[in-house]
Amino acid sequence: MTTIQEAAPREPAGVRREALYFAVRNGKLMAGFGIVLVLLLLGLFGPLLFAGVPNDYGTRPMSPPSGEHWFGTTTFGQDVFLQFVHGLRSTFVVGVIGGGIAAVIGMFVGFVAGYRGGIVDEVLNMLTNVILVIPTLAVLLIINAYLGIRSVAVQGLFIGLTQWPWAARAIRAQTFSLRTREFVDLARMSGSGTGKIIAKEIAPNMSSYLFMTFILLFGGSVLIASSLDFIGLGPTEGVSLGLMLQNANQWSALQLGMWWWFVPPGAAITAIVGALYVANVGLDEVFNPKLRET
Amino acid sequence: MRRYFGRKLLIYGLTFFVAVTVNWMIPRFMPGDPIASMVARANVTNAQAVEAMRAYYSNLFGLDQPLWQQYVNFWGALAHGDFGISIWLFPTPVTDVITQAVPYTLALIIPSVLLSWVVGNRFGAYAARRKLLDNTVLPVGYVLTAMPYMWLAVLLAWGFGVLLGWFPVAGGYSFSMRPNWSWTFVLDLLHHWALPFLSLFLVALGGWAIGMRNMIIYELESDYSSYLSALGAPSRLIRRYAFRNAVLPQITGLALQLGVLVAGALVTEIVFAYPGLGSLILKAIQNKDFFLLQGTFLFIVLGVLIANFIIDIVYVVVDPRTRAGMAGAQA
Amino acid sequence: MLRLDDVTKEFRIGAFGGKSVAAVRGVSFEVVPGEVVSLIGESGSGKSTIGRMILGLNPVTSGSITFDGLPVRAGKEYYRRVQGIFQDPFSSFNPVFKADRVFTMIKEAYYPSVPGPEWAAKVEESLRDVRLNPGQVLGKYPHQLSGGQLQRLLIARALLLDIKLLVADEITSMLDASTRIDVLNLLAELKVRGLSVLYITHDLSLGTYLAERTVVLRRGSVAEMGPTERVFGDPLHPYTRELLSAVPRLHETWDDAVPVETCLYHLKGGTGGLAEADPGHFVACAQLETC
Amino acid sequence: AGCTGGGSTPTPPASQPQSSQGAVTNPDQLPRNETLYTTGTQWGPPPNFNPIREWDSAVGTKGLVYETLFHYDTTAAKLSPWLAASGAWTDDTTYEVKLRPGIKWSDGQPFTAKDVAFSFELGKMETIPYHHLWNWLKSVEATDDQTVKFTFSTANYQQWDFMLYSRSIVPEHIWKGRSEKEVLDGTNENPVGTGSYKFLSKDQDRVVLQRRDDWWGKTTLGMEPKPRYIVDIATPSNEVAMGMLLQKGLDLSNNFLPGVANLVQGNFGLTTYYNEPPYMLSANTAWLVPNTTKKPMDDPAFRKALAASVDVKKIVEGVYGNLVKAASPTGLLPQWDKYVDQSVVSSSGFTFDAAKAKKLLAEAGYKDGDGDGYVENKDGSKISLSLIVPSGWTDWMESARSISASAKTVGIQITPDFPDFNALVERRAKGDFDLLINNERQLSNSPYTYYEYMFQLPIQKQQNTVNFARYENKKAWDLVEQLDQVKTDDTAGMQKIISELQQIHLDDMPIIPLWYNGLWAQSSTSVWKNWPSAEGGAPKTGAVMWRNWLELGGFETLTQLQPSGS
Amino acid sequence: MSLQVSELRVYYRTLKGDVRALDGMTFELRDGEILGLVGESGCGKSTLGKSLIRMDGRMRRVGGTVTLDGHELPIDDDRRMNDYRFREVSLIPQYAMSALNPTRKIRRMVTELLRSRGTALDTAELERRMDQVGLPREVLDRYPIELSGGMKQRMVMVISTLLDPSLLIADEVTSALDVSTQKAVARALLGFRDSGYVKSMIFVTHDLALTHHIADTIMVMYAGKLAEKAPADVIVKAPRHPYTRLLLESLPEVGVRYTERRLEGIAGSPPSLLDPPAGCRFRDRCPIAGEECAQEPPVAELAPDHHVACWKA
Ligand SMILES: Nc1ncnc2c1ncn2[C@@H]1O[C@H](COP(=O)(O)OP(=O)(O)OP(=O)(O)O)[C@@H](O)[C@H]1O
Ligand SMILES: Nc1ncnc2c1ncn2[C@@H]1O[C@H](COP(=O)(O)OP(=O)(O)OP(=O)(O)O)[C@@H](O)[C@H]1O
Ligand SMILES: [Mg+2]
Ligand SMILES: [Mg+2]
Ligand code: NI
Repeated sequence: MTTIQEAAPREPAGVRREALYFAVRNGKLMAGFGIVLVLLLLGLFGPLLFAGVPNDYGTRPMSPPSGEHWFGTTTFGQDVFLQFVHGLRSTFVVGVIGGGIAAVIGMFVGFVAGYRGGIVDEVLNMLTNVILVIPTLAVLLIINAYLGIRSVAVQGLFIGLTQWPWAARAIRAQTFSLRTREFVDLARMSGSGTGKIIAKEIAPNMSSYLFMTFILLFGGSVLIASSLDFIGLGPTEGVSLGLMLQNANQWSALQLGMWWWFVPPGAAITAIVGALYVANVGLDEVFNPKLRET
Repeated sequence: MRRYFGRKLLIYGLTFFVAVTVNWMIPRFMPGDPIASMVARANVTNAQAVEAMRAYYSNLFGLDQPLWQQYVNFWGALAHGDFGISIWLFPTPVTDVITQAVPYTLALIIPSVLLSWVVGNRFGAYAARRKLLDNTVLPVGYVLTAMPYMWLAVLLAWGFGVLLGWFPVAGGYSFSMRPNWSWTFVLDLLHHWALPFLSLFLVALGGWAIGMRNMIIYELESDYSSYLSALGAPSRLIRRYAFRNAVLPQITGLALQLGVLVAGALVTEIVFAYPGLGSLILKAIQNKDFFLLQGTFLFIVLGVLIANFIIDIVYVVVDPRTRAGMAGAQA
Repeated sequence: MLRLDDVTKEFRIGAFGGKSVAAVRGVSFEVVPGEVVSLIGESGSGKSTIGRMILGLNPVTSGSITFDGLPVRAGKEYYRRVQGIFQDPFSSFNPVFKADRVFTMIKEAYYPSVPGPEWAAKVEESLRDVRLNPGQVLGKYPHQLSGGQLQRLLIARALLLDIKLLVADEITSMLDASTRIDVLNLLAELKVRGLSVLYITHDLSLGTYLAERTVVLRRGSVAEMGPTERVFGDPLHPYTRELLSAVPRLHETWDDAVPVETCLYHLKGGTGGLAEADPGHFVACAQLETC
Repeated sequence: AGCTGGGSTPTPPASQPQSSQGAVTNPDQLPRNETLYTTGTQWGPPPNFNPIREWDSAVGTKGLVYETLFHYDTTAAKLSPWLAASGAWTDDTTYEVKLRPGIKWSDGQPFTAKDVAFSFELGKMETIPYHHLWNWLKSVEATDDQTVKFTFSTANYQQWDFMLYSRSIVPEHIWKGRSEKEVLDGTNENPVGTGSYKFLSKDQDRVVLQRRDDWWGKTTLGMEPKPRYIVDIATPSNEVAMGMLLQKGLDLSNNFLPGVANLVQGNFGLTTYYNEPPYMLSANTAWLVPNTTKKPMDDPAFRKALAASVDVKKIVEGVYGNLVKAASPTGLLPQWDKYVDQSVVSSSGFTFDAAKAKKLLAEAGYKDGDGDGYVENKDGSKISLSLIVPSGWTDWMESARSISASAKTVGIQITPDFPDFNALVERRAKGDFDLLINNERQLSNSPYTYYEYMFQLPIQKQQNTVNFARYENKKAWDLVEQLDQVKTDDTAGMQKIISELQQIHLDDMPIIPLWYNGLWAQSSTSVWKNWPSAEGGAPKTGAVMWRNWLELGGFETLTQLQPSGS
Repeated sequence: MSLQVSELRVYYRTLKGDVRALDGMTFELRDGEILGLVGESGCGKSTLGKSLIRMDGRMRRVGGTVTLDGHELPIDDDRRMNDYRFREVSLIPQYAMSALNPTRKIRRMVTELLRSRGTALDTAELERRMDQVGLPREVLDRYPIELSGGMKQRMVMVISTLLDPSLLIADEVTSALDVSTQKAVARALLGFRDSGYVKSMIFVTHDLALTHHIADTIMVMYAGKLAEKAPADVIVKAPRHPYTRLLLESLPEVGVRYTERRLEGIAGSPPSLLDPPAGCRFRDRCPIAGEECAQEPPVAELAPDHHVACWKA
């Protein structure tokens, strides 16, 4: 996983037009978002375009990709492509929910700790450390095992609840350097309270940074979700790319030569997460002139 | 300095306390009764016998005591290094189960974490600002980091294990062997270790390489780099300096990523049927063996804490800024 | 109007607050209405810290700061009467928003009921006061404006409120020689209109240009203070002399400060705190070996 | 050599010639051609070697290291003497066992009748799994070194036979002083048994057993298990076992390997008992268990309609790829075919028939009043049942989905639900469920065990192992108890009672048989051949290392193996 | 004749077009001479400094030459320029505070830097120079973070001049310092020249008064062009260019009080260098501009060593 650099905050506004200019010319950004967009659209509209219930048994089990079944079928004759498009959807849902919740918590903790400093910072820091040190997957394993995960959304929720610490740290560091900026003092002298200052002065200055944090959290959530699905702690309802992987693995798809069952979901996860990471680096270059290739 | 470490220790202590408490709590407040399934497994038909066994085991595991008492006992036992008895692997003490498994997990995690970190950093530093490498080899890095651990692991197991037959797909050493200190055995160990290691290594490698690349670019654009080049210093020197500075955030990154890496190791172990904590945890969950679960979990927390502590020390040693007490935002 | 009584400020520093530095120690002085007081001292002597404490942005560690007899309480009411301008005009504006947002914020907080057009007129008037052409500066992003323009926007902003005291912290250090003088002239005009200014600087020439009284700070405490012409005309403290001699002057070459043989503080009978050399002219112990 | 079987292991060939002589072998490196690799029984580190802990002791503890008085021959359906030379009822309540002479414990001490009596008397301890034996056993007594006399207060012949081949005999001279805790919970390191193997080593993922060449059976029984070493591997999951099987690092997998049919058909050197569906022998019956204390499952008519609604064929084909066989309406395993009363089945049996199911529902008064496609209770309230199977049991999860789908076609609303195994156990015990799938009763010496499972009374607050349906039928239970007291060689007597029980079962349908789970056994012929098979002269025993199955033919299979190389 | 810059044009490539930061600069610098370079922010002072030692990626030489001690400097060839850097041309950057690698002790850094340039560190010489600027020797065994701003500034000075370069460019080395440190640093620079560590020096600042104290010659730049260049006293006492004059008039001096003498700034702001107006670039702000100012004024030598670019001068 890429770590976000704890670089000095940048001044995005003036550069906004320029940023757009570089954005459309940044190969990494465009390629990354392009791939994600294609998969997203497939996930969004695929289930509508291709009728059928993804888990329904078909008549031709274990058949390789063909005109009828684009990605072949599973041991049970389920259409892999149909599962794939539904799975994409859940993957995006997990990413958005997990990444979103983690981003919200991370932002809250990071902003408050960084802005208030002092004892508040210490306490929040401690909390962050605790969550950070406890192996996330282990906790998720336990939570999942005992509470059970029914839906993709609940899974996303739990992932979100455990994934925020590094984001909080990064945001805290950024806030730390922003809060000494004089416009923050000026806002205080204009009668703004803490919340307002964070929301109106500090956050907008980090918008690109926050967005990138979200991207990384999104990717992280997708990966964690796939791991959980894979070891059988995924949602019990619906389809997801991780569940497809798990099923393919459990029913020995590769050993039985059914690569078409195992490869697409993993490749799609890799593509989504990888493309996001690439886009993230692209974004970094767009917002930070120093990183641009000269 | 003393104060700094005192503070750190306090934080670690508290973290440990909270982690242990959470760890103790979770299983106890969850539905499902471990004794029930234990008795169920014993396949005893007779109602009386079942009751007798239940009572006996509840008493044995101390589950018939009030909660607070259980909690106190738990800490008391911990102090003696006693993690209780495994339910699933009854009557093996959890400590025994873990000590058997831990060498494997460590043998997997430590080299893959360290090597991927070292190699990834070197590699990323090397690729930074070198157009050709940057545009050809680094994308591979992105693909690697973005891979779900187990997907890569399964592909490796299938490709190199089943298809090509180069590597075994299960076990920590040949099932035909007994541990001994011969070269044959050591080679055999390595042979089994190779694929799980590789899958962990590759995924982590990509991440570090990318992180380092970005970091180095920042450093190459920094003032001290410009100064050096204005004085005509060769780019070798400049890169060396940049590397040293860029490595610092990567050290922090290591601390942040440790949890994820451990998780990756667990999944990989499961895929490769590699002995170690991974399969233990999975089975402990499946069998509701919460003493074992607590033990492994605690062990990981302890491991991560210690690793973090080491990283903290290393950080202070290599970054003079922390020593000068200026890096308030780090930590 | 503004009174500082034995104000001390300590900062905890180090990764975990292991050490503490006293940035300001036992500083007392007063600013009366319509007066410009300049606060002079080398870098790190605690000037900004005093300014920030007066503005309620940092709490004091001990001692008291009162404004019109009341202790400083950061809040809407206080800021209606006391405002500050900081050293760096570029970082005083949130780069994400247009520069005139500083006015909007004032309106939202203090004049929510004033109708739009009326407010716009008020802003324009205030801009003209600082000799800015409203058309030129409104609706622009900070980076599209020069440092001088930004600095004057900030002054205009402070003027929208009917303030009594302005804390101007090194407001000219970033500016060009020519812009700088414009800003100084503006402050001087405001003073004439009855505004008090605490003018913080390390450039003595700028300090003397405006101020009636000067406070020379050294390592957090007052070295010398008094009417400007006295402090510069007859510097009593060796530090003040050193500072004076270090200022590059156009038509003179550098000479070294005239060494002080005797500690004027003790000569003037100082026993504790500052000694009053002449009426209103105070000096601290020079800490010469003889003392 | 080596674990992979491929040519690329780093194992030097030096060890090979050494091993082929079979005399001295380096125990650090087992010769491939004398070692049997098995998996599918143990899923984690071997926890103990305690034969009293039949359910979780290391593989081979009972059967290879410790032995029982008898084995049970599933094909001939009779006990075969093992440690016992013979056993007979001397009167209605006295059973006398004659032991084989000359048997020694692995520590060299002679094996005597005292050891047998001691082993059974251990059951007097409350927490020992066979404690209830002492409810009807009055005393056990070693009358001389070779004779043991059992005196019963009630002679439960059926159960007694089960005891005879299930209880490990432990050496009195070692176990005598052990406390109850030690007997039940001791790990019993360094087990001393009479069996043909001893434990050589263990690790987190394996136990290694070494053959005892001085085993008594070699001469007395004329039997010898062929593998000099048995390595039982704890694989964490099925697909790993399949990978190892394909790599030829494994000889016998007792895992459920979905899709193995393809491999058997293809040229992978894998065999199963049958080379066509169902490929495996049957090991137990999977039942659909309705909670008969809840509405509408308390209505036999509803249960029968439900039974007719389940398309087991679809599960067998779709989920299992024909690796299992649909169960007969009685649910009795094929091995018990002779106890099935065909007349009862033909008159009262059921088959999958959606139309009939609908009809039954309609006749019993379950109608879809509100037009949502699902029938309601007679009082008009909605029927919405949940079917629980443990989360992670993928084949069952798929099956549950399938059941839900076919129930839907007849108008019964069933939602599959996958709680955690533990939670399921608890709900099952408390009766807090609508429907569940269960297969916990294995093949045994008598259908008695199945009927006990079906009808046992009284219903407790917690039903831990039997009668999860909480079905109360006094008459049925009386019949079961009667059956217990029929001598096991009285086939006709048994058939008569069983026929009545079958009638009750099919009329009332307390639990619904679904399919027969296989005696999963996939073997590789690369090193060992002559695996059990339906064909020709091949052995007909089961090729399993599962606990309690070595006595049911698993051990005999080992003696029939032949090295492929020779 | 140490440095000769003729008709130097250096542009920045930007999205919106070329920024003409240096637009035909011509001047000379003699051996032993200190040239003070003053001008408003953004007039191209740093650009000139950078052009002489290391152009960054966005800079482009459009025309002109730079000759140092008779050799033409390959200023736009980064590789060849390396031979001259440090040995012939050296730099004290504007960012001296952050110019030292934070994770190396200073001694080590200096050693490594010198070794990389093929020279061994002469510790005695280094310490002598440190003494000269008043740096204690233990500074060498500290990390940069442990030094104050002024110390860092002086350390960089010592390092930059270790190889006795012919030309030293000191870019705003004192602007971030307070007056007393500023004085010490400025004096140290003078000392370096006098000790012969550097032959000549370009001292970039926007503080006219400070320049006056150390420079022999002062060059005033306006919007990428030379406005006036003359010996320091001449500039201060008898400036000819209207811009210079206005600049001088806006300088407050110690003792000058608002109430006594009101100073005035220069109205208006410098033109954008993206698309600079034709003719005299100061025309818009110039109180005495006339018709002829629509033409670009040539640089004329009005008196010996007194160059002015103004029609009215
Ligand atoms: N937030 C803070 N935390 C710790 N130390 C601080 C903080 N702010 C200021 N200081 C310390 O307090 C002292 C005085 O700082 P202050 O900013 O008031 O000086 P100054 O006179 O304004 O200097 P300058 O002329 O450089 O602005 C310095 O030593 C500084 O390091
Ligand atoms: N990297 C760059 N890209 C584009 N334009 C630049 C760049 N650097 C400087 N400029 C422009 O070139 C002109 C000259 O800049 P330069 O830095 O030389 O000014 P300066 O005289 O040193 O100013 P200061 O006193 O603020 O340091 C300015 O108009 C500036 O905007
Ligand atoms: Mg300050
Ligand atoms: Mg500059
Ligand atoms: Ni004194």
